[in-house]
Amino acid sequence: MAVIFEKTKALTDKTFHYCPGCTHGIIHRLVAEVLEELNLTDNAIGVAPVGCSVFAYDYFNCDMHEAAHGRAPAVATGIKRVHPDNAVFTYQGDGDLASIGCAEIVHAAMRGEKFTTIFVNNAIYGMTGGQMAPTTLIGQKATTAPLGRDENHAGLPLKVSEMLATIPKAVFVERVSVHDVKHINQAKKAIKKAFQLQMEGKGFTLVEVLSTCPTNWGKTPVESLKWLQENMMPYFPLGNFRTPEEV
Amino acid sequence: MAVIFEKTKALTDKTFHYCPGCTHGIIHRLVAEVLEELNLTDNAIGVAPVGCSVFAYDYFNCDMHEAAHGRAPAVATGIKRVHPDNAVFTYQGDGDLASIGCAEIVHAAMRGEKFTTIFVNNAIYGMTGGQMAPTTLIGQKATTAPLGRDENHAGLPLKVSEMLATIPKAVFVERVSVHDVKHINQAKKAIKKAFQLQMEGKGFTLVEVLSTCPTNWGKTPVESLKWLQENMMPYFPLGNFRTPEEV
Amino acid sequence: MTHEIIMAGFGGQGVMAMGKILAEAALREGKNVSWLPSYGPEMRGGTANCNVIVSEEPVGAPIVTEASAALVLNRPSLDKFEKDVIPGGTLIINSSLIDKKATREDIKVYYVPANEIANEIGTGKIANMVMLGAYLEASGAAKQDTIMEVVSEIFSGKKAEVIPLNKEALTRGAACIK
Amino acid sequence: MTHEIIMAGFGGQGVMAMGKILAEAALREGKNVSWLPSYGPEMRGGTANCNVIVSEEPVGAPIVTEASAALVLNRPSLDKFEKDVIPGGTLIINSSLIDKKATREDIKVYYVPANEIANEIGTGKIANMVMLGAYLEASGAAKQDTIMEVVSEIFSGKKAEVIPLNKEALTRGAACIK
Amino acid sequence: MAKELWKGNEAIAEAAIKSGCRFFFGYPITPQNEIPEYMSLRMPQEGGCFLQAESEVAAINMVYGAAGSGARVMTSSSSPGISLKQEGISYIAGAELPCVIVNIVRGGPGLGGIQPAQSDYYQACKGGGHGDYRLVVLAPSSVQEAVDLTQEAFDIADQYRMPVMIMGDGMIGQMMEPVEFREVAKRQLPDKEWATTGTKGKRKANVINSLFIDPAECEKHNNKLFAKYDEITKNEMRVEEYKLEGAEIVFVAYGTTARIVKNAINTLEKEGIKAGLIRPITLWPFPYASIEAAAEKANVKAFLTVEMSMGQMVDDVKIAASGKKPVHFYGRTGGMVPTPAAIVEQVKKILGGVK
Amino acid sequence: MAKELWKGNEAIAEAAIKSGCRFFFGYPITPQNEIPEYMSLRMPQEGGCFLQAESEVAAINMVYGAAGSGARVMTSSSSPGISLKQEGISYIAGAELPCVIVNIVRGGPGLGGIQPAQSDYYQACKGGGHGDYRLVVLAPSSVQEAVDLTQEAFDIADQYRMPVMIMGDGMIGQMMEPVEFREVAKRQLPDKEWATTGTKGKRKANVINSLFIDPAECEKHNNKLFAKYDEITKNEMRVEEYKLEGAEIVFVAYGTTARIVKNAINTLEKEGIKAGLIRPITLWPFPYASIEAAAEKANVKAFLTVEMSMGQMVDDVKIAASGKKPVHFYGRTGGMVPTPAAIVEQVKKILGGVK
Amino acid sequence: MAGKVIFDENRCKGCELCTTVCPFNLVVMNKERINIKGYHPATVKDMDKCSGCASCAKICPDVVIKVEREK
Amino acid sequence: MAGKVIFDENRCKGCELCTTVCPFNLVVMNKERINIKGYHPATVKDMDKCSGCASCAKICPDVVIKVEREK
Ligand SMILES: Cc1ncc(C[n+]2csc(CCOP(=O)(O)OP(=O)(O)O)c2C)c(N)n1
Ligand SMILES: Cc1ncc(C[n+]2csc(CCOP(=O)(O)OP(=O)(O)O)c2C)c(N)n1
Ligand code: SF4
Ligand code: SF4
Ligand code: SF4
Ligand code: SF4
Ligand code: SF4
Ligand code: SF4
Ligand SMILES: [Mg+2]
Ligand SMILES: [Mg+2]
Repeated sequence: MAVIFEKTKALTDKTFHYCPGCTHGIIHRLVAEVLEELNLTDNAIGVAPVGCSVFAYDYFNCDMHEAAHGRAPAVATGIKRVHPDNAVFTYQGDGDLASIGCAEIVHAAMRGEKFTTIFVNNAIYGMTGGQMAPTTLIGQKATTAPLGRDENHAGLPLKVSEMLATIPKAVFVERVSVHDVKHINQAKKAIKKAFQLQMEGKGFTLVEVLSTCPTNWGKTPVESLKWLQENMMPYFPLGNFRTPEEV
Repeated sequence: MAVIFEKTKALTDKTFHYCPGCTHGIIHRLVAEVLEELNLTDNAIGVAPVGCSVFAYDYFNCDMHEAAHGRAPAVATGIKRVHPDNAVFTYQGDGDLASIGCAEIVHAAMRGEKFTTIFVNNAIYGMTGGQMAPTTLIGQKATTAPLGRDENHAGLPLKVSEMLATIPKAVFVERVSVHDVKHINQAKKAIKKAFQLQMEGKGFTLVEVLSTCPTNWGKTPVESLKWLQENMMPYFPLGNFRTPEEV
Repeated sequence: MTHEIIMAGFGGQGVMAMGKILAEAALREGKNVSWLPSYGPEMRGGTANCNVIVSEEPVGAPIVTEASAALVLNRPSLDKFEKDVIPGGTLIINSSLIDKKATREDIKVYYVPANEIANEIGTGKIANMVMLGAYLEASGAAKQDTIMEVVSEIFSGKKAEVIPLNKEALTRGAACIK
Repeated sequence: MTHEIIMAGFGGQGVMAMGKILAEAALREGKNVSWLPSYGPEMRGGTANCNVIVSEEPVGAPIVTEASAALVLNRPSLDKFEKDVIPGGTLIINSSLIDKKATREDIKVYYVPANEIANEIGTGKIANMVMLGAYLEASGAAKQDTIMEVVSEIFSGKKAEVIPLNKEALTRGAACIK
Repeated sequence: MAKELWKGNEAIAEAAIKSGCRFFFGYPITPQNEIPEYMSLRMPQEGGCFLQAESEVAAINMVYGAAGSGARVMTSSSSPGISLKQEGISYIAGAELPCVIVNIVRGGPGLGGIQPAQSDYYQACKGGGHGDYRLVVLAPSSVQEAVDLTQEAFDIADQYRMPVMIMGDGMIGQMMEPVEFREVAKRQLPDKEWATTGTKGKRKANVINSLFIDPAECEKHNNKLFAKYDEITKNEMRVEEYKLEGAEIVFVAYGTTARIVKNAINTLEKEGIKAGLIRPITLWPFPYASIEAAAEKANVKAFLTVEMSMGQMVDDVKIAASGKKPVHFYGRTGGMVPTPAAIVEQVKKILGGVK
Repeated sequence: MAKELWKGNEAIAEAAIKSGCRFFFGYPITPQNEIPEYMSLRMPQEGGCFLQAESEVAAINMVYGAAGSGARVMTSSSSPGISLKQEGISYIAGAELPCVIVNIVRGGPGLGGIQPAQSDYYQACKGGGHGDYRLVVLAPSSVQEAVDLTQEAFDIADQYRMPVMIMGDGMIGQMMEPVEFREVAKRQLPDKEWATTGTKGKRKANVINSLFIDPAECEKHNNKLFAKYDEITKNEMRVEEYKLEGAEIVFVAYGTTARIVKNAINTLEKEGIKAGLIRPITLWPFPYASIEAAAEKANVKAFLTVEMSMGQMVDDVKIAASGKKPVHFYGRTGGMVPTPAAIVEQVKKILGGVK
Repeated sequence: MAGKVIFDENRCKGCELCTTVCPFNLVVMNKERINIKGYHPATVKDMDKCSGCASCAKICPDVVIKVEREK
Repeated sequence: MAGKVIFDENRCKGCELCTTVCPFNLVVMNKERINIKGYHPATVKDMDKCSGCASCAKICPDVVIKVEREK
């Protein structure tokens, strides 16, 4: 019997603390598999955010920092400047990256910091119990938008990838999803590309992954995948927003 | 004799503290003239930044707040939410707005806060003595980039207007310059339009004004206007990046 | 008399609601009360618990470290809280989900097949009220009538049909105490 | 003997440099020294000043509030600092730019037409050195030779041609003290 | 009005609304999320505005803007978020703006934990931000008191033009207790003539500012602030003294910890040991006088400060006790809560030692 | 090496480089700009990295990343910027990372002014950030001492795995004085086995972290930190005692203020009044013992704390004096600097009162 | 070419995502079992039909599933 | 239609910007005068040629210049 699929060694054996069906787990696995496939696990230094993935340091089998809320890009900058040859990545939620950490991600991109950001957009603050994120959709309910997000009051959801794609040193920016196997495969490809470009010293790389939060969306995991596809994807179109011109 | 031109009443009589030839003074005057022409002086609440224009509260003849460095958009949000019918504006430098205050300006734009930002881009930190700004050009010397800004180290200058123009609720974004009379006239038009749209409740409005810093550029005021035109304008092209579709 | 109660179970078992109902009822009976939930990420998937204090005196610390009673709805809660019951105190175990027996000998232990009873009544969701019924009977911390007054207000309107089920749950729970 | 000196003028008049040169020279002569500039936006366009202390003893506060001497290169500086000179102290006034006379009678006042002398020497930029030359003569805070040693190092290489001009400035300044 | 069960966080939010607070700017953080969540629902109902800011830094600066505009405004957060607000708080104090800031403290340092703690006492009372300034710091020990103090906080803020902090912990924020919303005693509050509203052509421009570039002006401003602080110290200091009569041991404790201490006092009483409690309600201004007075009494053998911290209030207790009686300390940290039993044990140890 | 004239800020920067500091993350602010400016030139020459961060918040988090990666790293700022760093500092303390933070203090609160002040004593020593933690706080009073202390700061930071703050003021930063760069006494420094470098497949993953979600763990961590702090208090406390012998009046002052006090002491001496000075060099750990000892002496009539603040260090002096001798205070704020003459006058007033 | 899937049952959180992607609808929840976490775990009833495509494994957020295939 | 420009001399900082925009090159620096701030102020030598176009006023950063024109 050949092993077709098994847990990658870049993940520890610890069971994820995520809610049932939360796609944070899938994204963790993809990142870990890419590290392993690129032979970077031993070389990697990751940065966990504050958000549901705060314990990411327990799951990735590599050196890790736990950063203050939103500051992972600054922490990663510090790390990468000290260890320019290591593979450095941040793993951040949409509250963490798009709200409190907005300046840090824009400036890491501007400077072309040579690390990779995995940006998990679940349109909500998961960990703190379902408050509105900058990415929360119009009409979507959140505990701090109890009647649904109102564009006149709170504006329109922030399209982070589109915004960062205006920055030249953000050399790779792609939005992917993990709501079915096909998209999971594509997501992995994008993540792999991002790490490869990082190791080639090309500049800042970011993969935005649309993700579910069954708990705070108030849906079953299966319904959540559907909701992602039907509601998030139209507003947050998948695709590559920047990629270096190949020579 | 008819008066063709005189100091607007929206400016106080206080002499500006700016260095000789610093175009902050021109921009102040334009904003003040627009306030007066739109009959908004008595209604306006302005927000001064930390930067050379920190004393703007001494010059504008209207209610003013002095904000912490970078936080003018947050302060203006607080003001405008309390006084939705007043004309609210921030006046910010490029260090203030594009560096430390990056998250605040992006989010004010995202929410579509109904105030006007006058963004004075002089490609340098004026007040603190010529340190590098996010907008400092490649090769331009600064006290913290003594050999000139190096794109491999510090990235490429941030194009704020282009970046903010990706945000739908930033309804009016235009870049202007004040290096000659024609452009000064155009700049005033843009500022006027921004205030008009604000008062119509359209959303967030921003005018980026290219400005000189003879002192820290190490140039005479006259040379500075030329340098602006020859060096800043090619990288920071003038023009409108967003304007509401008229009905 | 001061009742210091720990109520604990899985996230969805309604331990928080059960605690609030008791506190509200006791308040209506003129008692001093407090209700303190566990909070934060530990709740996610894991266990949830709350502390309720019902007293003639002003309530001191709202946190219960020496419980006059513990109501445990699942196995981890039994493991965690059995030790916190004071000698002579009461431990009520949801025997539907907990196959283990209590190890303490210095306390009163009651086994209530709460889920089974709830299913018999017709909705598994009110296992918590079965437990509460048992506790009321064992402690007298509040009257069943006052509890029902509170329950009736919660389920006023459309959901009123569940009110009698709650009453039955309390009664059936009480019947387990002997 | 402790020299506590205030040097003040417009931004471009070289008061900061003059202070540093004095401090450096005195250091080479084995004295304890400190140099403290004014700083911040007040310098922009406005006046610039520095405090220099030269002493046999360790230097206490680097800030000069009771000056043994003040060198004022422009009018606002005279207005601001005249009062800070201790009785018996020295006030040197750049009479090229200051038409006003000192009001104090309890101090030694010297009027030095520093800009005129500097222009005569050939470069208006070394009015500061004229003032310094006068001060050295009046105070003996450092030797002209040591000052010239420092100046020579600053202008080594290409700019060496200005060294003799500096020497002349010092000397002409000294000549104003009688 | 009959008493109703309220969760601390929601009760604080409702109390703010009842006090005329119509603007709230905040950012989510456990264990205070119920405050913004409640506000997001209630503010629009009252014609007010709830806004979730992009960060705590933005939130406190929105508060600055709204307060300077004359509004009653509040923000709330928990420890790391309050750290981020320090610059803004210093600005608000410097510009003499009234506002209310709630800190539902959690265990630190760093990300720490989310369980109850009192380890932000220094930050709140000694100035976490730069420069010389003070906050009035109110430390409720029950949900009812949280309500009462919140209502008054807005008046104190307006009366003295300064930020007032409500400092609670996860227990106060999360617990439910019976609450009655009462009228607060009316204060004579000055008009907000300084607020920015647009001049309407009727007055000189108002400027909200904390910059004093001339050191002499800056010093004058500092002295003005401290004259105000002296007045507040005279007028607003509050303390509860509990069973001090004849006490051998005097506890000093605040907030929820004080409730635990009361349990311990009752236990000690049963065992024949007389103990009392000085409970600062205003952490600043700190009730030095109560402690000084107790230190003078012959019956008092020692002080025991109990805190959910490594002993931050001990400084103030020592200053007040001024060497007259020993000051002991018992604390738990990181979200661990002292038990009455452990406190009783401490007392026995101390009295053993003292005798 | 002959002594050279160095500006304080640049001397601090050069001292850091000489101590092996190879990473600097900062943001401009007066009056410390010469530090980042100097670093921007010198770091690349030494193969190090200077980076201007987008803000103070980013800068301190870059420091967190670099420190966790095993580098010797520094940041500097002035008061408002240091306020913004409070969350980050608490994280660094919580995660036990070594780094050096320079605060060239200016007048506050708020935007305040840019002239010298000491009004961030509370913030530095009592914890401006949330949670229970400490910084070692070094307060040089000359440029030479700034150099010496900066060099040692990196060793202290590494030895105890904690942030060390150099606290100066605009005078220290801006003045020039003769400096000699000396070798620092070698310390036995532990290997940074905990640093993230990539595992290289040779060890278990390292994690830099301050999150302890279980309160018991969080408390254990707090206790661990404080055990370390106790050790530092034992080992690293520094103080200068000046002319204490027979002094009637004992000044307590630090930094540049202490120099001014020395001038005053000499004047007083000439007038026949014996005065001495206790100058804390480590503001934390604070030299309580020196003051305690002075308070015990019969010749000492009173303490006079002199600060460029409204009296923040007075708390610590009072705690140490413990009521044995009165503690007076004289301060200037907002950038105003006390003069020797004014200090002398204060002493005469006090002695007049004491006699 | 028959596949085989192995469930690390105690990691399973019963989210049912794996049940939605099997081309042969082989994956079902085992309502008879409760795992250590209190969930009904996923299982495959008809292993013979499994192609070893690993779809179930790839969508499982909790890395419960290992897939093997005959050589 | 002749214009007239009036300089608020003590506001002038001698930056010379106004001298670069006059269509008739009328604006020059007055090297003979030093104003209260210590600058040589700008002035117009040949006022008769002024068209009152206000270009000088519009580029002046210090609002030194007032422009009038005959009706
Ligand atoms: C300074 C600070 N502010 C707020 C918080 C509270 N907090 C923790 S996680 C979080 C939001 C997380 O949302 P997101 O980044 O979208 O991650 P998710 O949980 O959705 O994966 C917040 C606000 C904090 N820990 N620190
Ligand atoms: C929190 C904080 N950080 C830093 C500073 C110092 N500071 C004052 S102005 C300024 C930069 C100003 O540059 P810019 O915004 O471009 O305005 P300009 O002076 O060029 O008009 C800085 C960094 C401060 N006052 N507060
Ligand atoms: S709260 Fe949402 S994002 Fe967080 S673990 Fe649960 S499902 Fe995932
Ligand atoms: S420093 Fe530059 S920006 Fe500031 S006033 Fe002078 S010229 Fe203008
Ligand atoms: S490996 Fe493919 S065929 Fe086999 S059970 Fe999983 S999804 Fe079905
Ligand atoms: S996807 Fe994984 S966790 Fe979810 S039910 Fe299937 S095996 Fe279990
Ligand atoms: S108004 Fe026009 S024509 Fe007259 S001086 Fe000015 S620029 Fe020249
Ligand atoms: S532009 Fe204005 S300030 Fe400049 S020289 Fe002309 S008049 Fe003077
Ligand atoms: Mg999220
Ligand atoms: Mg600028």
